[in-house]
Order: sequence, then structure tokens, then C-alpha cells
Amino acid sequence: MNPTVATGAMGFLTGDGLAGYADAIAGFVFLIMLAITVIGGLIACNAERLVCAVSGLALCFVGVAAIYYYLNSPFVAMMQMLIYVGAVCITIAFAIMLAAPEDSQKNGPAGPLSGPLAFITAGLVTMGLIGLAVNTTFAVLPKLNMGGVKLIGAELLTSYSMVFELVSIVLLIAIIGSLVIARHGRSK
Amino acid sequence: MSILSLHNNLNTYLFLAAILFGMGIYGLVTRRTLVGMLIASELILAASSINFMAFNRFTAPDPTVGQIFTLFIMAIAAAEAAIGLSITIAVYRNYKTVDTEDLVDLKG
Amino acid sequence: MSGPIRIQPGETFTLNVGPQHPATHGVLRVKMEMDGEYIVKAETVLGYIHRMHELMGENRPYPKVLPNLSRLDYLGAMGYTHGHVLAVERAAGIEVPERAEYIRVITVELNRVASHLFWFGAFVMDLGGFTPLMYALQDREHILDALEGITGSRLTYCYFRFGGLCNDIDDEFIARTRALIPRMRKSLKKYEALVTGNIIFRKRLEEIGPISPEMCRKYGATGPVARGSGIDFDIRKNEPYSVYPEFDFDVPVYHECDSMARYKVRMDEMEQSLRIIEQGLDKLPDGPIMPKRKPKLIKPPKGDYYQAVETARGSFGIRLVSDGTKNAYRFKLRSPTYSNMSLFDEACEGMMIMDALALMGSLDLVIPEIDR
Amino acid sequence: MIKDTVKQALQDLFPDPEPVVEEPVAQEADGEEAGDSKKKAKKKEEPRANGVLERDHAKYGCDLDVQLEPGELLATVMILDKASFFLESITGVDWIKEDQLEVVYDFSRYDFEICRVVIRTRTPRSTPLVPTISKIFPGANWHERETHDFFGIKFDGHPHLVPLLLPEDADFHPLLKDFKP
Amino acid sequence: MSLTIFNTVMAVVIAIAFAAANAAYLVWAERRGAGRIQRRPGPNVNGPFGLLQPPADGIKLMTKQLMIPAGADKALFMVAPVLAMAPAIVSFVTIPFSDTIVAHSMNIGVLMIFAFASLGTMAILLAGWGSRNKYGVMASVRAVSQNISYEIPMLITVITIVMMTGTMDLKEIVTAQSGGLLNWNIVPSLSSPLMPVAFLIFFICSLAETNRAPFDLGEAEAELVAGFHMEYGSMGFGLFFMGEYANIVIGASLITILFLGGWGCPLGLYPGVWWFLLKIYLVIFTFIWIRWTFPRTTIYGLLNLSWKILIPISLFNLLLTAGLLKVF
Amino acid sequence: MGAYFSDIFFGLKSLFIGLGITFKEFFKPVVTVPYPYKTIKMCKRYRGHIELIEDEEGNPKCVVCGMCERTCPSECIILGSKAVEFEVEVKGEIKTKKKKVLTKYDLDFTTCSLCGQCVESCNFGALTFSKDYNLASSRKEDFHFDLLKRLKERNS
Repeated sequence: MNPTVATGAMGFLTGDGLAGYADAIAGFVFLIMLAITVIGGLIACNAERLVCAVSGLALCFVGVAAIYYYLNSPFVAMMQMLIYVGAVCITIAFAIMLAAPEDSQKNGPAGPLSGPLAFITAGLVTMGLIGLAVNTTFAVLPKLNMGGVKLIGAELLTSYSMVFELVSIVLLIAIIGSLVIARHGRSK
Repeated sequence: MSILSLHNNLNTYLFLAAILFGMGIYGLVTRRTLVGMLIASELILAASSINFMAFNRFTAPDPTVGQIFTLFIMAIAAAEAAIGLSITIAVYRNYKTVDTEDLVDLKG
Repeated sequence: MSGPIRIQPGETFTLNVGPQHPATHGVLRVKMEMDGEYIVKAETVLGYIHRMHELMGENRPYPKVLPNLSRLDYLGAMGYTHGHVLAVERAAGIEVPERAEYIRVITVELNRVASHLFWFGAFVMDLGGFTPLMYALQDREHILDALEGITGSRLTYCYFRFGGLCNDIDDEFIARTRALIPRMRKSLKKYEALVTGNIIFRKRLEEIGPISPEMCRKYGATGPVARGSGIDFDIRKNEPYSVYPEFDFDVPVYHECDSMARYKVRMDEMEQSLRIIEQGLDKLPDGPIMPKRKPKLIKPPKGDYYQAVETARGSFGIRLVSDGTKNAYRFKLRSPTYSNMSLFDEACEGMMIMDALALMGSLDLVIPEIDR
Repeated sequence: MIKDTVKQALQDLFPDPEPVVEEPVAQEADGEEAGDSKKKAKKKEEPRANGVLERDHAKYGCDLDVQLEPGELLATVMILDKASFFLESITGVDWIKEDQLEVVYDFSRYDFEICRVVIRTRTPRSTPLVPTISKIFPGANWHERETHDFFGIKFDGHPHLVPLLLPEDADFHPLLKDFKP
Repeated sequence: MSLTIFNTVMAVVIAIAFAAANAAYLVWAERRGAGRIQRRPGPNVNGPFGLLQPPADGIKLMTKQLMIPAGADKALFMVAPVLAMAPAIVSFVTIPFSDTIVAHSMNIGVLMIFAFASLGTMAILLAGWGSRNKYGVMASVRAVSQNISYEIPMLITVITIVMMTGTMDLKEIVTAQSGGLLNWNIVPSLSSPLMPVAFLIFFICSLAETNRAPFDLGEAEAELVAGFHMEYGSMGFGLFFMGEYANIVIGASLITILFLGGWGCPLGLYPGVWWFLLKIYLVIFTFIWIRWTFPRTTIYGLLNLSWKILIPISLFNLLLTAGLLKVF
Repeated sequence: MGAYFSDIFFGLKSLFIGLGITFKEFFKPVVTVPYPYKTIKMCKRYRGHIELIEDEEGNPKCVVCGMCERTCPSECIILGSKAVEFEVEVKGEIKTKKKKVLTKYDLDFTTCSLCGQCVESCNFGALTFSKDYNLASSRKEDFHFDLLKRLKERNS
């Protein structure tokens, strides 16, 4: 038996009652979400066909959203679902349908060495980052507030109003720009 | 530390972010099509967002800042995806390919 | 960056609409070269239920061909049989009693209403509305009941004989038909409110699927398709046959050339057919339904005869080449939808597939009649 | 009116517009009406000479009956196109006794002056070849394909002469009189 | 903590059961309703009033062989129906049926429903693409562009409501409307004079979001045969079907919660879950009624409706409401 | 701008009119017949397959003239007969005469086109249409009717 179930069951038996069991469930679900994120990411960067890659990306984003939920910010989690899964992934899938006929897809590595090289590079970067994370002690400061949705909204429109406006301008420009670039020469 | 309380540990999130970042790098290098590279870059963005959120949860004094940053990253990512994909489509229409190897014309 | 539609090789794909497709109303296949939702090129493939009726007409004595004609177009069978008997009567010089002609006209017009009703339902179903089909079928059922009462069958009537009819109408039929006319008028009003006025329906048909009068002429389109393009052409008026000159009716013509015009033509035609039926029942003369003198064996003299009639779908013609024997030497069937459908390939170019299928629906296809 | 103008225009086409050609044919037509006496039937064996013939609409269902050589077809159809006729149908007749195939074109008009024009042209059975009129009347495309299916008549210049109603690989022509199923 | 988790699990199970039962019996209701509108009885053979028809259909679908077309992308093909059904059921968790009956109340309930609805869009895309059928691909492209364009006016309208009530919690939105018909959001008030219009916009959008006629372009059976779920048989098709009807229930619940006062009685008396159920079934009946009355729109007519009519009007409504809220 | 709003208004109005019509239909009685549980009577002239008519003695009226066989466009009727001698009293003397008696009347209903020309051509009133329309079967042989046998079954 793996420790997951064992701990949960033990907690249940040793009189912690349902509380321990619930925590076990939460931890277990977290593991699942972790796995989903990693698997999704792997599909996204390894899949033969781009549509599979996009589905992997969507899966990964769902996992990331769940992880945000565990990080005490359901609002960002929902936004993650809404924007990344509902908009970005679908846009990418659309672009694949429009611009990448399946027959002409060659998704193998660019050169004989590029695959291993890329793997080594990525591995080194990852190891470096992990090492960094392990070796650093982060100073934990006391919390000033709970960070609810209302606070986010208030701060967005007060302290960060300038950035907020800039981002909206960027979005507007992006919409107009993409329309201009991608406009088909079809007119009836 | 039980495996079931991993979600209360900052390092878990940092490891995950690192792994996603590595995947993104790997994908960015190996993918040969513009769309594939875009997908990989989305992974990198997700990794950075996770870092922001994790530090926000565990260390930052004001837990709204990280969330706001993540929201901005989302907005920028959406804009980037829209622009990137429209460029992809335009490139495809003119060159009939989205393979970066074949797009020699774009080199200076 | 505007300009005409750019057709780039490699960007299009082929879409096979049919032979099994709900919009083709039978086994018709249209090979469409698509650019996304737009049709670049279409090619119609026919012949999936080709039965060589023309050869059958040449292999058999004239009376034995009679039941075949109802199989051409199962929705408006009466009109096609009418053309056939008129052609043979013209060739063999058989006189038809007046009462028989009146009954023929009444039944043909009833059948025309039934055919248009079915077309109406099927057309709205092509556009995604299912309920009007059910209402139309309910109305059509009354007509079929009336016709079944006198002919004995509901679709392939085989009611006309050379020189007359196989049996006379009875009072029950007259009563049924009289009761049917006001009911139909009420239903037509209902359709007007439910379908014709509906904004979705109008947006889907108005200015969609234009067919210019010139195109109609080049392709030989007849019937409601031509009349929806502003061509005032109806064999019943232009080249009167049977007892149609005795009736007072109008030929609805719309000049918009779009699918809506063709739709409106058919809806108005139902009203005009009801008028003809009303007048026919009023004027119905007494007398025999078969001529007194009728040759036992039908052997038209040598020659080349042509008879055109206006069926529910347009001008149906029979060219009869006789060599003086009891079989026809050549038995050519000119089916109206064959010509009407032939313009589809050109008309749907550059259209979206939804609109093209609406256009196809507005042509009122009956595939057995195209394939013959 | 339109009948007369069209008739005039058509008659101008023929090298010998004198009604000499027509008369015997017209008489034969009368003879048909009278009944089929054996003499006339024998006389009828010879194919009709080229020319324009006016027919009784009530009897035959057409007004002008034109017999011509395949070479003159396009010019004739052009005249009818100018006079805004529409193509009703194209068909063939297999005159096996005379070893000829006849192609029959039916034309009509969208107005109240009844004028149906029938154009007939004959081609030898062994090498049936007729020019296509689908350049003038695009609607002829399908009719010609159908005629090709049924009779094996080749239409010179037709863009897409493949079987329409018969199966794609059909190599038989069912309406030929010597066709055995 | 412990009890809430336990309750949540139970409530989730109940929500799933509710969704599944609704999905099954709405098919029956749809067929009966269509039958009545077309003056025929509808399913009436299995059991009294044909009530045993859904189980019979279910058994039939489950016993059929699952076919995967030769050219299909197996993984995508299998995942898509699950993806269509699952988010619809998850969304049930946060819908309050009354002030006590709610599986998991969230303070961002509205957002959650929309977030999961976007997963359904992904499912359509994958289904169309995964079955490698040209009709399917065309249909999924259509359905996705439709879903994306109708999400915008829908969200704008929701923002208007959120602005008026000051909360994203579905329960609190209903509470803000308690006390009878006049407090419902559908009724225009001084600060929000255009609420009936907003209701209409939201209604149209939920029709479009659930792919219902007259906006069922994704499965336009007359031209695209069955659209994105063309290649699906047996339970794959069944899941799509159930997902669709579960989505309808969610759409109706959202309409009821946002505009029709949730579980409140029109007279302000005896609020309770029965009012909620009555209201959502009335809305669903309207959905059915509309489906069997109208023909289908075209894809460009549909997009025009969204971009040229619904979005400007809903934006105008948002600005107007914002301004008036500031004034009053 | 005015056109924009009037378009929306009249569009919506037309939709509500349509909804009103279907709503009215909702409460009208059903018009369909639940077929296997309830059937409708066929009309007098209903053309089913053909059936022989018997005379007072229960024998078929058919005199085997073969008209029906000849007029049938689908050639789906096959007659069989044999000559039977019988005695008649003509002016006091008994004479033997020959008469054709029907021994076989086969109808191949799979090819019948239900045109009714056989009944029409019969000069002896020996044929009629049956009102039988429940004719579904999965076997072709079920539609090769032996009308003589059917007549006997009807009589017994």
C-alpha cells in the first residue's frame, strides 16, 4: 500500500476523525493535479501532432489552475481556466487548423544532435533552478491581509491602475494588430 | 513530512515551476514550427506564474501583489498568443509553411 | 487588402455532400471544392438511382408505360402522368371527354399543392426548422386522403388512362376537396406568420442564391425557379393544354432572383392552385370519363410528337417518336429538375455551404426525377 | 411574329434557300396525317432533306422543324440564342435502318408567343460526332453528357464528356437499338 | 472542516446524480414537447407517458459497440466526450438550489461556471478534430467561433449584474433579489433601466452557448449532418448528449439565479427549492419551445448578431448601469 | 441607426409571433395514429394487391381469358389452367362441353406496381383489390401470392 492511503486510513483510525481523512484527500488530489500538470506539459512539448500538443497544454493549464487553487487564490485559478484554456488554447488550436495542414508537419528534431542537446540544456536549467530553490532560504514575512478578490480589485484600480491601463492598451493593440495581420484578402 | 502535505511546502511549487520551465526550454529548442514554439513559450509563462503565486502564498506580506502580477501575465500571454498566431497565419499564407527552417526569408 | 476571392491550390479541400446527406433529399452527390466554408467549385454527380425509364418506355406497349410515369416524381406524380397521357393522346389522336379533362386538372392541381407542401416542409427542414414540416405533412395528408379516395393509392396514382381516367370521382371526393380549400387557406396564413415572416428565415433566404434570368435561359430552367427570377413562364398560360384556358388564375412572378423569391412563388402557386380547384369543382361538367370511340390498341401514326406540361417543378416534356407500332420508337423524358439542377454547379460558386444548401433546397429537387 | 423572323433567319443559313427542298417534305407531312398508306411509308425510307419546316403546333407540339448538317449546328444555335430561346432538352434517336444517329435539340421561349424549334442533325452511326453547343448554352453540358451516355454520340469540344447518369465505367449505350442488356 | 468536506462530497455526488437524471429526462421532455408542438404524442410506448424511454435509450447506447473511425486520433477521440460531460457536471457543484441546498458555495461562483464552460468549448474542438472528418472539423470551427463570440456579451451582462449586486457569489446574488417579483433583476429599476434587454441578451447567449437551436450550428444536421459528434456512437454520443442537456440545466439555472430571483417566490412568500426548480424548468421549456419553432441561423448571421447587436447593446447597458449606480 | 433598431424590433416581433403559433399548437389534440395499436380503415378504392372473387359456389369467377396477364406492365401475374369437360343441357339434350378452369393464379407482389390495370381489364369481374396493407416481411418469398390458395383459405 502506498503511504497516501495508509496515512489517510491511519488518521481515520487513530481518532483524528474525518479531519485527517479530508486533509489526506486534499493532499492526494494535489498529487494528482501535480501529475496532470507535468503530464500535460510533457505532452505539450513532445507530442507528434500539434493538436495533441495543444490538448496537452490545456491539460497542463487545468493542472496549473488547480495548483493556484491550492495556493489560496481561487480567483486566479478560475481566470487561468477562463483565459488560458478557454481562450489561448482554443486560439492556438484554431491557428493550427488554419495554418498547419497535417500532411506538411515535420515535428522531429531539427538536427541529429538537437534533441539530446536540448534535453541536456533543459535538464541543466531545471536542475539549476531546483538547486537554487533548495539552497535558498526565503524570508517569510508576516501576512498583512488575506488577499481576497475584493482586495485584488481594489488594488488593481488604485495602486496598479497605471499598469492596468497599460495592459488594456496592450490588449487593444494586440486585437487590432492581429486583425490587421491575419486579415484574409477576401471580400465579397 | 508526509507526501500528502506537499501542497503546504513552497519547494514543491518551485520544483514544479522549474520542471515546467525546463519543458518549455526543451520545446522551444526542438519544435520546428511556429505554433509549436508558441506552445512551449506558454509553458515558460505558466512556470513563471506559478513562481509568482507560490512566493505570494508563502513569503510575500501582501498576498494580492502576486495574484495581480499573475493576472497581468495572463493578459500579456493572451495578447502574445493572439499576435503570434496572427503572424503565424500571415506567414503561412505567404510562404505556405510554418516551419522555421524553411522560413529563410525572415533572416536578415 | 481587398480583392476577389483568392483560390490557392493546396488550401482547398474536397467535401462530398452526399450521396447520403440529409440536404440532398435522396441519393445525389455534390463534390464540392471548399475553401473553409466557401465553395470554390462544385460538381454534381448524378445517376445513383437511374432506372432508364426511357428504355422501358421503348420496350413496352404504350399502356404498360403508364405506371412508370408516376415513379418519376413521387411527390407530384399526377402532373407527370398528365404529360404522358396528353402526349400519347396527341400522337394517337384520341379525343378526351371534357369531364375527364376537368377531373385531370383538379387532381393535378391538388397534387401540385401536395407537392409544394412537402417541398415547403422539407425546405424549412433544410434550414433547420423541423416543426413546419410536420404542419405541412398534416395538410398534405388531407390532400392525399382525398386523392386516395378516388385513385386508391397515395403517391404513385396511375389514375389517368389514354382517353380519360380509370374511374370517376365521387361526391365524397368533392365534399372533401371543398372542405380542404378553406383549411388550406388558413394553413397558408399560418405558414406566412410562422415561417415567411420569421426574421431568421428571411435573413437566410433574402439575397441568397441569386439566379439571374439570363442564367435561367442559358440553363433552361423552368417552373418556380424561372418564375422566381422574374421570368413569366408557365406552360399552363404560355402554351395552354388540357382545359387550362377555361380557368382564371395568375402566375406568380417575383423579380428578386433569390431563394426567397422562389419560396414565395411556390407559396403563391398553392393559392392559385386552390383557385383552380375551386373553379374546377364549380364548372365540373357531367358526362363520360372515357371516350366512346377509343382504339383497342394504341398505335400512333409515324411522326415526332412533343408535349410539354407544367408540373410542380417546371416544364416537363415528352418527345414521342413513333414508327407506327404499338411500342414507342423513342420515348424522351425532359425532366424539369434536371435542367434546374444543372445550374447549381455554377450558381453555388463562391457561396458558403449553408447558403448553397439553402439554394439547393429552393430548387425543389426530387432525385428520381433527375435520374429518371 | 417571332416565328416568322426566326424562320427567315434560319432559312438564310441554308445555301439553297429556295423552297424546292422543302416541298416534298411538307407533302410527306401531310401524308402522315392522312394515314399510313404503304406507298408513302416506302417513300419515307429516305431521310429528310435539310431545311426548315413549319409544323402544326396542335398536332406535333412544335412550330419549326429544322434539319441540318452537324456543321451548321453552331450557327443555327447562335441565331436561336440571339432570339433569346432557351434550351429545353437534347436527345438522340437511333435510326438503325438508315445507319444514322439523329440528335434532336428542343428550343423554346419564355414568352406568350408559342414557338418551339426542333433542330435535328444526323451523324453516321459508326463515327457519331456532333459539335458541342455547351459553349453557347452551358445548360447543354448535362444534356450532351446524357446523350453521350445513352447513344455514344461524341460531342466535339465538350469540356467533360464522362458518363453522367450511367456508372462511371459504363462502356455501353443502352438506347441504341442493337443494345442487348 | 471534516463535516464540510464530507458534506461537499455528498453534495457533489447528489449534484452529479441530479445532472445525470436531468440530462436523461430532459431528452424525454424535449421529445414530448416537440411532439406536442407538432401535434403528435412523442415517446409514449415505454412505461406510462413513455417515462421509461430514457433508461431504454441509455441501455441501448451502452450496449452498442464503441466505434473509432480508422483515421481518427484515438486519444482525442476518446477524451472529447468525457471533456464535454465532466465540466458541465462540475459546474453543478456551485449552483445554489436554495439558501441551504448548495454543494460548494464559492464567492466566485459565477466565474467558476464560465471557467468550466470554456472547457466544453475545448471538448467540441477536440471532438471535431479528433474524428478527422471534414464535416466534424467544419462544425467544430463553427461551434468554437460561436461559443467564443457569445461568451463576450454573456460575460458583459454578468458583469452588469455583479456590479449591481456587488458580489460574484451566486447565493448572494439571489439574496439580493429576495422579496418578490419587483426585486428581481429582470425588472427594470432606476439604476438599471435596461434589465429586460440584458435578460434577453443573456437568454440568447445561453441558447448559443449551449448550442441549442436556432444556434445549433455545431451540429447543423441539414448541412453538416451531425457536426462535431458525427462519428460518435454508443456512449460517446451519449456523453455528448448528456453534456448538452446538463449544460442546458446550468444555463437555465444561471438565468434563474441572475435574473429570475433564484429560489424566491414572485410574491415574496415561502421561498424554497421548488420555486427554483419550477423556474428552471420553465426556462428549459422555453428552450425547447424555441428549438421547435425556429429555423437555424447562418454562421455569419450568428456572428453578426453577436458582434453587431448583442455586444454593443450589452456594453451600453454596462456603461449606463455603471453611471446610474454612481448617481443613485 | 433607426433602421438598426427597427430591424431588431421587427425581427424580435416576428420571432414572438412564431412562438405564439407553436404555443397554440401545443394544446391542440394529436393528429397521428399510434399505428400498431390502432389502425385506420382503408378507403373503398384502396389498391392493395389483387384478390380473386368467388361465385356462389365458391369457385373463382375467373375464366382464364388471360387479359390480366397480358395487360400487366410488370408481368407479375402467371395463370395456369386445365381444360375440364362438363355437361350442359341445351334444348333438352345433354352435351359435353369443354371449359378452362383456373388451376394457378400466381401474383409476384415484389414486382407489382399497383397500377390496377389488371382489375380494369377483367371483363368478368373476377378480380378485386384487397384491403390488406400490413405486408411487411423480411423474406421475398412471402410476397409470391398464390391467390387461389388464399381464396380457399378465405372460404374455409
